[in-house]
Amino acid sequence: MSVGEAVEVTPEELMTINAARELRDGQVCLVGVGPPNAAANLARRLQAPGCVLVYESGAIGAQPVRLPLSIGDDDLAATALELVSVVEMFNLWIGGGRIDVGFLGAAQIDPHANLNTTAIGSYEQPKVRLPGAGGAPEIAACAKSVIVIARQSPRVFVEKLDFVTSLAHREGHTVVITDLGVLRPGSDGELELVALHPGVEVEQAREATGWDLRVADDLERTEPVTQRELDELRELRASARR
Amino acid sequence: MSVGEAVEVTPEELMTINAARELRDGQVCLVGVGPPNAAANLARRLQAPGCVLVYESGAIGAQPVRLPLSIGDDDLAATALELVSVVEMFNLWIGGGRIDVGFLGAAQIDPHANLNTTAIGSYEQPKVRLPGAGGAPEIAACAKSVIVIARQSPRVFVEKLDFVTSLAHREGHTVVITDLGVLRPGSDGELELVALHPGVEVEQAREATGWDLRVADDLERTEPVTQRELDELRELRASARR
Amino acid sequence: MDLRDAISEHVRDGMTVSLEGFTHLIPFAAGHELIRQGRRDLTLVRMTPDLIYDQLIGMGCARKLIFSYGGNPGVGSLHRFRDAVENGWPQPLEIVEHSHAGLANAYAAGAANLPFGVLRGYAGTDLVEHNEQVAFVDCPFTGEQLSAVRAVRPDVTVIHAQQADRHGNVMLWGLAGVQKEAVLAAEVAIATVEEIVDELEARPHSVVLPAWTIAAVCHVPGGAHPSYAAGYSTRDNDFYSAWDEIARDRERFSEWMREHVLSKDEVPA
Amino acid sequence: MDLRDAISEHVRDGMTVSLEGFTHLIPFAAGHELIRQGRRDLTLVRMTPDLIYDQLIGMGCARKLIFSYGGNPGVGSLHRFRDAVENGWPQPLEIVEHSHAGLANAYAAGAANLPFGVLRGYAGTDLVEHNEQVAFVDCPFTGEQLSAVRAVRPDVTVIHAQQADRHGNVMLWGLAGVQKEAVLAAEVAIATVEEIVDELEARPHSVVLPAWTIAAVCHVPGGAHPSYAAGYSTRDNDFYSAWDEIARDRERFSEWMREHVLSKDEVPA
Repeated sequence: MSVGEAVEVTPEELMTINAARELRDGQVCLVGVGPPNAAANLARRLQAPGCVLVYESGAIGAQPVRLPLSIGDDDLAATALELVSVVEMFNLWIGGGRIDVGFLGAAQIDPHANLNTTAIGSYEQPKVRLPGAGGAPEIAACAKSVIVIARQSPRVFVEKLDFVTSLAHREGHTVVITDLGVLRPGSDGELELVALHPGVEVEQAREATGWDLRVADDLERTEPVTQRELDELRELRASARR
Repeated sequence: MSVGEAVEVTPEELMTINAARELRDGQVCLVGVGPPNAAANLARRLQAPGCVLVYESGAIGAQPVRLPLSIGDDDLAATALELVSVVEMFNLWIGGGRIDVGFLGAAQIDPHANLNTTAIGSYEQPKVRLPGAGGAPEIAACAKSVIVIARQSPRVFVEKLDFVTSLAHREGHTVVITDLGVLRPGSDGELELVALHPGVEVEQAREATGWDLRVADDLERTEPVTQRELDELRELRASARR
Repeated sequence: MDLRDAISEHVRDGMTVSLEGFTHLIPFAAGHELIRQGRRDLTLVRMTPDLIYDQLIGMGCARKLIFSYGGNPGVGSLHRFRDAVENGWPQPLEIVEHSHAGLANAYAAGAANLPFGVLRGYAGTDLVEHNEQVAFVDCPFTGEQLSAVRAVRPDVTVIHAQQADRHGNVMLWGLAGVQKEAVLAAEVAIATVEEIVDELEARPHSVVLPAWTIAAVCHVPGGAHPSYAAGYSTRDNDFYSAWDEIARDRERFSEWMREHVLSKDEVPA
Repeated sequence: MDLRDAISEHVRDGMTVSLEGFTHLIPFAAGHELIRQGRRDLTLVRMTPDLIYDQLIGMGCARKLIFSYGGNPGVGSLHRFRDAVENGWPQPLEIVEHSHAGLANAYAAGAANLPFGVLRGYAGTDLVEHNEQVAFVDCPFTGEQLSAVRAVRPDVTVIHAQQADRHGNVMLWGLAGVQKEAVLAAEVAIATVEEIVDELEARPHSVVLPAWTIAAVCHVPGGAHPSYAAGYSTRDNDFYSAWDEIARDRERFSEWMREHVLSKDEVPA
């Protein structure tokens, strides 16, 4: 995939870098495994060195040197400002409303940014049984804002979820970052395409959406990925394997 | 006051020593300030060295060298097996039913071993405003057994409490130790005099009780205080002032 | 930050204020500063009012007290508290009275942004009819009735801790009481600390409150006296005993406060 | 105590069993012992079933699973869990599905001897209609509706910890998960430990479970592998990745279990 002038990035890198750009210095971020983990740690290496990482495993203010593979890696515990029990994490920190930004992923997302991470097909006889809720419902309900990262395709962006695991539809609180662009809920809560990544056309985004996608009047372009962003991300990724 | 053959003890010493005798090795005791504190620490020096002391301030398995003056003394924290927050102490340890023996005191006690530590006179316009509930209601409700220590007098042993702070009336679970003897609830929950201290007559106990006191058919005598018990208690007391 | 500035910036008359610390780490210096600044009509919250609220009540700072044990631990009465409740001196004091478990769970509910907490206890006691912040709920699974306490959400919580680092992260250790819950339940939290260090080092039973949960950190060594800060001081049990005599008499109390608090400047008694 | 004896004495077919540890300190050796002893019809409780329950489920030990996140963290699916839910292999698996916050509070309620816990969340999700252990309660003070979870009270909880002393007091440190709540919620608790020491020494973030809360302590060094015990081992991330291939195929899984678990004797995989 060719983006902007020169830099070659994978779809996951593109999403991760754009998610990282959403973070601000001093924000308290609840980080899960996978792209969110990479995005939050990338942001700390770029524009948000003072971004506070919280892992639902109980690590508050973790400063991992290497990218952790699981949210329970020893590196998180060893570098954290404080460790708390999982009960305390969910009750006092997440439930208490102390998370500025929560990251979520989904196997399905609907026009109101509700998420399915439970099952494809019926619940009783699923075609694909997914991992389930984890911390997502409470992160969606209690974090001040939510970043959803998901590849855009008609199988993922569906009119109706097979199962509602989490509700992330609060206006102004949610941003969905895909491999094609950026979506945010409009005033009625329905997702609207607000930006496309360089080189992506509106039609591609429409085709990759399982409903009639709303497009913002002032549709924007995301900034091309810079060499620095990509280098930092790849170094971070490599660190996980060291 | 002369007890048994030779040993001279104060009423408080008599109560403390008899309370200490109730404790068994391995029991988990929730200890408050004053006589309970002395009784539990005395038991550890006598027949119950493995008695586990828990203080509502959060110290579990404290092994104070000196008798602590408050339940929050540093000596308790420094010698404890574990420290927990006050919320955890009340929810998981006391509320969770993990206390074998709880100690309580009272300004008033009724025939069913209910206790008043809140106010003498009306609640709104009290003659004497007492400290209040503290941990007593939950200790009374959740400990497997309760030892109440109180001087026996018609002002303390009353037919009707001015205020019900704690309910310690569960059958078989409560023993009341006074300066005159020992009371336990009968099968209907009403306190019954089951033992008198040496040299005390039934009539004294009746006169010191604000209701028509029941006396057990097989009324017993408590064992005379031994020199060893008294020496250990006095040494313990002296240690608090060192 | 200067304690004087922290108090004057964050605490206003009529607010609900919690100064927590269970025997250990009681923020006396901050309480004295509230007295010096003449705060009025405060709703004071504390499990054990202790000498610190005896002083605030006696100096007429409080309109209302939410508490669970109003004694001088190991000594006896809190005479200023008693005088306020029994005789309305220096002004009437409305009281909201919990058990320890009740108030601890009220803080915990506040910290979890829940409107109430659930516990055993209270059933059958007279506490229920005198405290509108206690009610009952039925378990939706078993039908069992349990008690509920309304969450406590102070406008300001003040704690005393052993250390803060230069980023404003605060660490305490030893008996930790309900300080974490009281801080997280509050709109704004202030911490006085024994020492400012370059880097906090976790230790046994340490509790860290991140800088983003604390609005102001003030360097006030000895700020817990006559309570104590493990590792820095010991409890002044003699003062706790002596307070009984000082506080018993209105005149003597007022004189003591004039001499040891009003005329001082951020120096703990 | 020998792990074999501890398991055979305390765990019987049909019991509700919790093996806890949140990524860190997962009691794999104890899980393998359950498999070797051929326990059947267990109700398994764990926030993250992880590889350990994938193995128990695939070996036919479980009738029911109470959980909140059934993935291989950072890798993908738990194939034995999926095969049981999607295809009923090797036998149907009843599932009771929570969010993390829900199950954590269910343990906490169990540990506090309360019949239910209260939290935000669940409202509007489909989890509610598929889980009878979730309901709603109204706040008696504000009228706000909150969710309630039925307490979890395992017959047996097993944890892995770093140390025990000769009295049977157990200490773990690092990420502590829900182990304390899971132990205190259970009728009986078993701990496997890396090391038996003369005296426990409290350290940063250490959690001690007194001997009187633990029925059996078993010395099983490496008993958390491929999970880890901070200070003793590191997480075997390669094994977690490799498990994806092993567990994807029924035959290959069964063969691996025969070779690495059934034929071994208390040696972790």
